[in-house]
Amino acid sequence: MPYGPHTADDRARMLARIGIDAVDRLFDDIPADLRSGPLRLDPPEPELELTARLVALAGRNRVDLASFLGAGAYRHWTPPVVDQLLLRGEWYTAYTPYQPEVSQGTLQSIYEYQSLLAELTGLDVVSASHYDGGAATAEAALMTCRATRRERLLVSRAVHPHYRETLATYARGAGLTVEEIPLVPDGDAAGTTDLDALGRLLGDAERPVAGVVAAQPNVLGLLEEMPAIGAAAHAAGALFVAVVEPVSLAVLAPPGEYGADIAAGEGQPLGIPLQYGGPYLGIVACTEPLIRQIPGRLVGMTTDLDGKRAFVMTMRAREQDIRREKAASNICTNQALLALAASIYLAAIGPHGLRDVAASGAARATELEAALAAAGAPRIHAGAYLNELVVRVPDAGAVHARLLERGVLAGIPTAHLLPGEPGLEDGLLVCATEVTTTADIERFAGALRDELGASSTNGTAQSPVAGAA
Amino acid sequence: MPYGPHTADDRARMLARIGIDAVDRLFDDIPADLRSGPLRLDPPEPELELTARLVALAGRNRVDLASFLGAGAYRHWTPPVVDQLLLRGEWYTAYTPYQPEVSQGTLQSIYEYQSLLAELTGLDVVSASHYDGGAATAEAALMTCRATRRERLLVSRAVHPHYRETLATYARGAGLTVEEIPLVPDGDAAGTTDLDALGRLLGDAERPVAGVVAAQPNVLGLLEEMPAIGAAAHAAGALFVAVVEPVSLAVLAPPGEYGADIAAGEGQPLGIPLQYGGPYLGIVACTEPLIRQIPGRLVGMTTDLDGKRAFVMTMRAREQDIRREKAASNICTNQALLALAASIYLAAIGPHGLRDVAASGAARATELEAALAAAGAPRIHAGAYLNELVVRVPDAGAVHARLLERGVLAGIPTAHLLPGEPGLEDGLLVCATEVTTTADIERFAGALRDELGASSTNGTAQSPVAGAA
Amino acid sequence: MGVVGERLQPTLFERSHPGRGGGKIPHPPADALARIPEAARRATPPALPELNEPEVVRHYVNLSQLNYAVDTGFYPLGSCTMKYNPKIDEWAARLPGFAGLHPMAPDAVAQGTLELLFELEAILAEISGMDAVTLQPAAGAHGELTGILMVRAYHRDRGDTERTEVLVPDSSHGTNPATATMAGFRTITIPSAADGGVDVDAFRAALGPRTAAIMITNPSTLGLFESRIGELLEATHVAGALAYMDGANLNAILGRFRPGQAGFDVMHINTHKTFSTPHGGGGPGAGPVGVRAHLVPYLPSPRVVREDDGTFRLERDGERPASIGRVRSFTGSIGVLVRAYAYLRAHGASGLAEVSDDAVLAANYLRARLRDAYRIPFDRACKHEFVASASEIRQRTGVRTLDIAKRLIDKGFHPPTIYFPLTVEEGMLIEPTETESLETLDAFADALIEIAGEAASDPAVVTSAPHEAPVRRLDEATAARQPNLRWRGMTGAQTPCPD
Amino acid sequence: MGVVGERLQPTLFERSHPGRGGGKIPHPPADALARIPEAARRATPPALPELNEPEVVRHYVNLSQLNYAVDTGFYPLGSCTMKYNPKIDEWAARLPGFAGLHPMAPDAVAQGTLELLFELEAILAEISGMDAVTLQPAAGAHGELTGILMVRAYHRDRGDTERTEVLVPDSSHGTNPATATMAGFRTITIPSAADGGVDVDAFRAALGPRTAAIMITNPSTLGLFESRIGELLEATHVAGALAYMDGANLNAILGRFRPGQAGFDVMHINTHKTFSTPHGGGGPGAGPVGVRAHLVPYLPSPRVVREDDGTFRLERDGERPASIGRVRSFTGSIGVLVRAYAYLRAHGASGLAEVSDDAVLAANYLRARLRDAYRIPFDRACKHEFVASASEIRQRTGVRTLDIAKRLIDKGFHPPTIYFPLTVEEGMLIEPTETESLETLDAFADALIEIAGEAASDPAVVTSAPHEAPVRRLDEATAARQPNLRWRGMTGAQTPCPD
Ligand SMILES: Cc1ncc(COP(=O)(O)O)c(C=O)c1O
Ligand SMILES: Cc1ncc(COP(=O)(O)O)c(C=O)c1O
Repeated sequence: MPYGPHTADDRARMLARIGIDAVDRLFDDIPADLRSGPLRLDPPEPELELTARLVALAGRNRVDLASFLGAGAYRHWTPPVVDQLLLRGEWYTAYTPYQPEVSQGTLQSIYEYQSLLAELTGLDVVSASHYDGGAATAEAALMTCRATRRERLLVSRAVHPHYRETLATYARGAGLTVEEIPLVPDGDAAGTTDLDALGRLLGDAERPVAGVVAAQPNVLGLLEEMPAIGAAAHAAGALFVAVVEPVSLAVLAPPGEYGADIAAGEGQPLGIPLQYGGPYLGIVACTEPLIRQIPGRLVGMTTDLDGKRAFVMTMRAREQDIRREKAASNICTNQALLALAASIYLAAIGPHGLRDVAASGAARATELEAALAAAGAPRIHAGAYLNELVVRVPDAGAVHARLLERGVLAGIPTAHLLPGEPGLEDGLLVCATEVTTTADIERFAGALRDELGASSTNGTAQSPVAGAA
Repeated sequence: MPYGPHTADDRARMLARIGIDAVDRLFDDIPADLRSGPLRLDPPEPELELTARLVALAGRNRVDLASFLGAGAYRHWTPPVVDQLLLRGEWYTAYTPYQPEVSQGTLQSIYEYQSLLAELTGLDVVSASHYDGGAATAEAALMTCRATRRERLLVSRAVHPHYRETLATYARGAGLTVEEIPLVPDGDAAGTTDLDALGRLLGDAERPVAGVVAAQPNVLGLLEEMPAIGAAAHAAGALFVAVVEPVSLAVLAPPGEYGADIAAGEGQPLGIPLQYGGPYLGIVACTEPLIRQIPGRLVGMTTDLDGKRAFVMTMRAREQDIRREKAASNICTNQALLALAASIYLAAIGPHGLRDVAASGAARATELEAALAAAGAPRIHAGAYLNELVVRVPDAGAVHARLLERGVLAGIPTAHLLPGEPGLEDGLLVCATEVTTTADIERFAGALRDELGASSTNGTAQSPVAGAA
Repeated sequence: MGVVGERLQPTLFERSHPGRGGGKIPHPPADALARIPEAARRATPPALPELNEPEVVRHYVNLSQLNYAVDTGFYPLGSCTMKYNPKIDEWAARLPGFAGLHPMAPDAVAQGTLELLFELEAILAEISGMDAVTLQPAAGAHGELTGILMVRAYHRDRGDTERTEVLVPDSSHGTNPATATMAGFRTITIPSAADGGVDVDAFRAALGPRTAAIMITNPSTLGLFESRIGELLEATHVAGALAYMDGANLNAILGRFRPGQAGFDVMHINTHKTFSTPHGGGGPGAGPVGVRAHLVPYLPSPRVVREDDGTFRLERDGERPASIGRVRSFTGSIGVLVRAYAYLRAHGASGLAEVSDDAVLAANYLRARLRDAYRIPFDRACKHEFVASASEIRQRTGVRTLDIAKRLIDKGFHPPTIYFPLTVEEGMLIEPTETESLETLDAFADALIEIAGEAASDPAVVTSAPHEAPVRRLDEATAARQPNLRWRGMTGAQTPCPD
Repeated sequence: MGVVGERLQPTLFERSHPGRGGGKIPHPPADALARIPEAARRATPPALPELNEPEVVRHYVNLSQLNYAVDTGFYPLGSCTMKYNPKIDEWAARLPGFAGLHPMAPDAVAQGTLELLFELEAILAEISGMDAVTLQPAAGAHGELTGILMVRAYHRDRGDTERTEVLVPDSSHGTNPATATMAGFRTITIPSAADGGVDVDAFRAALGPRTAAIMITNPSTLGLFESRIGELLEATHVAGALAYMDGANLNAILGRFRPGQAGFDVMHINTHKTFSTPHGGGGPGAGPVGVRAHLVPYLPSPRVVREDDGTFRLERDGERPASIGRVRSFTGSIGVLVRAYAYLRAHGASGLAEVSDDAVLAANYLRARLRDAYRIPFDRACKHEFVASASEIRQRTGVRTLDIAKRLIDKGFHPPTIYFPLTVEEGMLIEPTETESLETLDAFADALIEIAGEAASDPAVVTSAPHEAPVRRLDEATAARQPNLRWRGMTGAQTPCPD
């Protein structure tokens, strides 16, 4: 065994002390007919060879493209200090801080994480972390049901489809109903949550709604009328869950300000590598009155016997290890290390840096919009956006594939993202952040111009057009 | 300033306390006519942009070739644990352990390094580190002069040319004479230090020799008759300096065993990245009687006031900060972090692992020899070698350049390495280590076969030939 | 200040100083946000702390030194498998090809990761004896939920809608009953028998047409193999229920017992336990779930598919209509799975067998060494962990398990898991793992024995422990009564932006 | 064990256990060494310690926690410039393109590094006011040797062979006279004047036809700018000697004083001080040397050359025949230089000027704060550091500077450099650097003032310090008298090789 300490001699000494002659004896309690033969796996691979294998596999991924992918996971530049601190064994090889006397590092860091996210979201209670944005959204939705004792959820169709699907899976388990709020099909508000439809859905007094879930920015990059959605929810006695992207909260109104009772979201943009989807950081925050409904760990400040300030896990009666089947959630292992990453990122980049990150993304997106429009792919929607937008490209799927061959990852065809959504058949959802370069934008626009020129001459509009076709 | 803490307010408070109105006042002691204007340098570069610049520069180096380079710096696989431990700030942001009470980590690690290298070299006294192999060799040579009070040094021409040049530079400063011991030009011992010539050089009673310097393996990869060289040196009252490569000491006789008084060498192969030449690790080890001549730091084991075991810098009277112009050397800053890297590497790889590294290099080199011979480039020398060898390639310089275009770094033309050395006009010094793959060897041999086939048809020898042309 | 000085640290907020920091990101044009409507904008900038990088580093370096960790010492936390986390795994997960891959990247761009995941599924299927594996769940409990939701879908598809109960032994981990609730089931708790195993009679009595599944942790949270598992499985299947295995304790039985082969229908694996991906102070983990053939249709989507031409792709939307759907965004905790893959490859078949042999050997060795000083409620061959109890010590001296745990801290050890499972009085669940040396095991046993002695000779030194840690015992009551869950009082980063 | 337990660690050798480790490198064929003659082979395998990776990690993690470091706290070690080491620099040096480049690689393969070095030379030339810079030297002292050897070559080339002396102020760093000796010169020590500067009269008296060079540290090791430097330089040049500047204290004068422009002929720079490449527990560093035009021919070879087509190459052998030759193998401590380059780029012109302004401001602030409690021998505007003295405290209380230094440890600070320069009685050289916050500076001043109080009120607590460190004061006498410089008694790794 590559990392084990025991020599044959050690094993013999241990066996002698136990009073048996072979390790096999310790497995005699496995019924003979249920014992398995040796595993049919390769032999151990020395690290030298394993290194080569892993380098080869990693090399088969292409991370050298000009990428405009967003939609819930974002390329950002992370100061190297973040990962260097995370690599300290004292952080990543510790467990849940069950013994606070020898875990003040982890405990204080979680308390600080809670405080940082409370500040960003404008909500006072923040859980120590959840699996990811999708699971966090699902847990937030379940919270509204527990708090209102209602069983019906409304989710804007402009919430990330993975989140909606995750929520649906969780809700199905819990026996809850989920309905989608449609999007405004055209006009100035095209692509945002349809407030009229929301009103109608909330109006059904027979089937009272527990929670309304909407995202800001939404999955099409558009800014929603969050105060109006929240007001509608509250008027119907429902709670309002805002799905947020934390970097945007440097410049966008925080959920706590526009009346959200709960915020959920994906913390990946806060210094966490893309890694094809995880491990990420599920954010859940809520108002004080909901404190007993929030799932996951909470760390509080207290004192020790000598009166020294110290930190400890608290309000544990919500958790599975204490409450078992009555717990607020089954979550146990969470994403503590990622919450630490997010805290270090925020500490390292600072409030002004975070604002610059958010604003740079917006500035780059403006540049991208102009370049793509000039290349023949105008924006589809008229509404305000932060750093993601949808552009119209005839035969988007095919063009996307051809651009890939030219080294451009041209965002995501909206026909895949929101299948069947009117007006999005020919869209590409593209994203810019502070790491998007002018050279990348030019490469994209140039390649797109070539493709569009080559594939058709029946001119598409050369200037942005509001509303869907 | 990107990393500084001071705000305008802080600065104002400090100025007030000092009792002045502007920082400029603190520079009034610089004569006005000698003050400089602002630096003509670029403005500060935010880390995000700096990242892109550095990535671009690093990308202009080509580290993806099939490389057979050796000659004093060796590609090895280093377990990732080494660098992860080195990245701990407690190691790399500390200074020389002047305050032992808060430096036991560094001190113990140096003591352990000394012990590990003592074991590898078979010599009891090991300095805490020197700049690199060249400087270490020069310092070792100077030691022999101080110890014998003689002023003439003999250096085998098969010592790495950079080491010989460094030694020459140091010796010139100190007013010493350096002569080179020629190599055996042909026959079974071709390429090794000429023992007869050594005898003649040592025989000049008028000009007694302080030290004889030879390398094992030598720069052509060949194994020298170290016991005989040592015996000759000692017979003439000279000291014997063995230049060694530490990984080879897992399988080759240690200097202490064959009579070397001092060992010097380059510690890079012990887990230190190539980095285009540094920072590396100069190794100097010697016998106990030479202890007062050794330059550089020494750490000893002792106790504290309570009798607890502890470590401390010792025998400091040899050092510049105490002895000033009478010091054994001017060395102050050394290569402590690299010595730590070497120790962690040795601890991680273990004695068996180190042997496997050395033996794998030998096995790969055997494979390489056969493949190149079959491709038309037979070995030049007949003597034993460990993992580096010289093969004959007509028009070696040109072939080397063409192979580079095919992605093969075909070692080093010996005409560049040892200009004017008979028999080496058409040689390539090639090296294999445990990271050399069969695929790399095949690529090299295949490309070479093509080149040799293309460039000439007057067949070169197809089997190894001993001796020089 | 590390080696000397006050060890407790100010918070980030107390370290903050308006105007510090900056220099990392170029400032965007001043009008970058002009096109964002005022109403959507934030009125007051968030009051985040302002630190320069040196302060950030000292904060986190010094804070980290307040943690006990596997990398600093022995951490025999039962049920958590705190074993060594190989450093090559950390290196692997950080390879730019793995770390930089966007989760929405087209398959063609992600072939390396997809191949790794495909191979990993196969390896885990072999180890678990299952027919297929999903890598999506983010942790053990998440795997449980995934598994139990599949059970639910299975029964529903068969029209078997009356199955509303899940049987869970009383010694099980809290996640099991909590999962049952989340999946819409009622939990029926099964008592343990005197030998620590499931009380088979009680089990049979509870089993019936309403039973959707049983959830068995095997080896159990007492570290005992359910030796009547064959009977349990058979009865379960006869009753038309499915058998879920909580595989958190798989570390004990690699290559000895393959749950799928033995008759379990579904199980989860904790990569952060068995395959040594680091626990990260509470996470992340990954909880792959293996299933037998009849549950394959219900696996969450998307799975990784291998095409005939040897390329890999993710399933497309709706490709497997019976799927329970997504349990999370994107494809999984890939960075964790890369580590697990590296670990599995490094060990191979023989190495994994040794893992379990040595883990079990170490636990039994400690059990033998502690037998005289502590009560061992189930003093027979254990698996990778065992329960010791201070109930007799408490009776004699008043010293409780909690005190002993705190006293262990003074002696340089992380305490075992205490008061879990809840079924054992004054229990401590001790899991040494296979990566701890005999010297360490002995030193730990010596310390525990010494403490048993102290409990008799000088109980106060134990009940007032720890004495050597950065803080003494905490006031948890006030923490819960007047929760202070966030820092307040930062005045906001309203200073002008520094350059 | 980190946060609790015994802090001192066993040695690697005590942790060794025959048969442990392995699994990293595949075993080569058994006959791999068959072709090596027996006589050249090692008879007994080296008795290196055998550890498994977990033990290696705990060893070095726990040992590291015994160190005070910039990353853990304030480290005002005068003359050493212990400032913050930006983490992006560590990242940069590890980029595979930089870290993996072989030093014998042909120029075509090394364009990135060569370009970086070329640019770095230009930046350092601008900062130093010199005409050219070599990046080869591995440290400050190595730079000194390089510089003084160039001086020697210069005089020799001019037939000026009688110049055998180097003038060095008595307050200079020990490397200066030691360098002179290594370069074959005799050191003439020049006393300091009452104001801490060089005694100009003594200097003039010593200067003459035998003077090869003067070596001036400016600002001096007392932290004082040599304000009569113009006179000194002129006299030197009139005497036909060259002026060497020890640039170790360049941190104080960036953008304020360019030595080459002011008249120095040659100087070295400590990248590990001024440009913040980490000190690494004693190294590595780099000691680039700048020269004015008349010394360019003597620069060590090879230099980096830029071709007309914009590509870069190293000089070829013999291309610059007057060169003093190599001072080391290969091209330099490139990994260190990459860090320095990143640092310089991050700061730019304005950032570097701020570095010096803030470093000088901090030192003067501390000087002002300590003025009442300690004697400040040269109480005028200092540069980046200043000397305080406990001579009066010693007279009054018997407490020495050494005691005060040890007592600072208890208060969580690394002591300043003590008894250096040797010219000041009971001196401590305090260098706060520009990266320490006002809060830290104040806490440090408070601690020193408090200790001055303790020296009067409770001298024993000071003279017996440190009380809080992992060890108390050491028995250095025995260490030197009976040196134990290596572990003995490992029995050798003669166990069969583990798999
Ligand atoms: C037996 C058992 N089951 C389930 C779990 C839950 O796993 P996770 O913490 O990964 O959610 C644990 C975790 O400690 C466990 O020990
Ligand atoms: C003034 C002065 N000169 C020279 C040196 C020598 O530099 P290095 O330690 O890099 O050899 C130092 C180092 O402390 C120094 O302070």
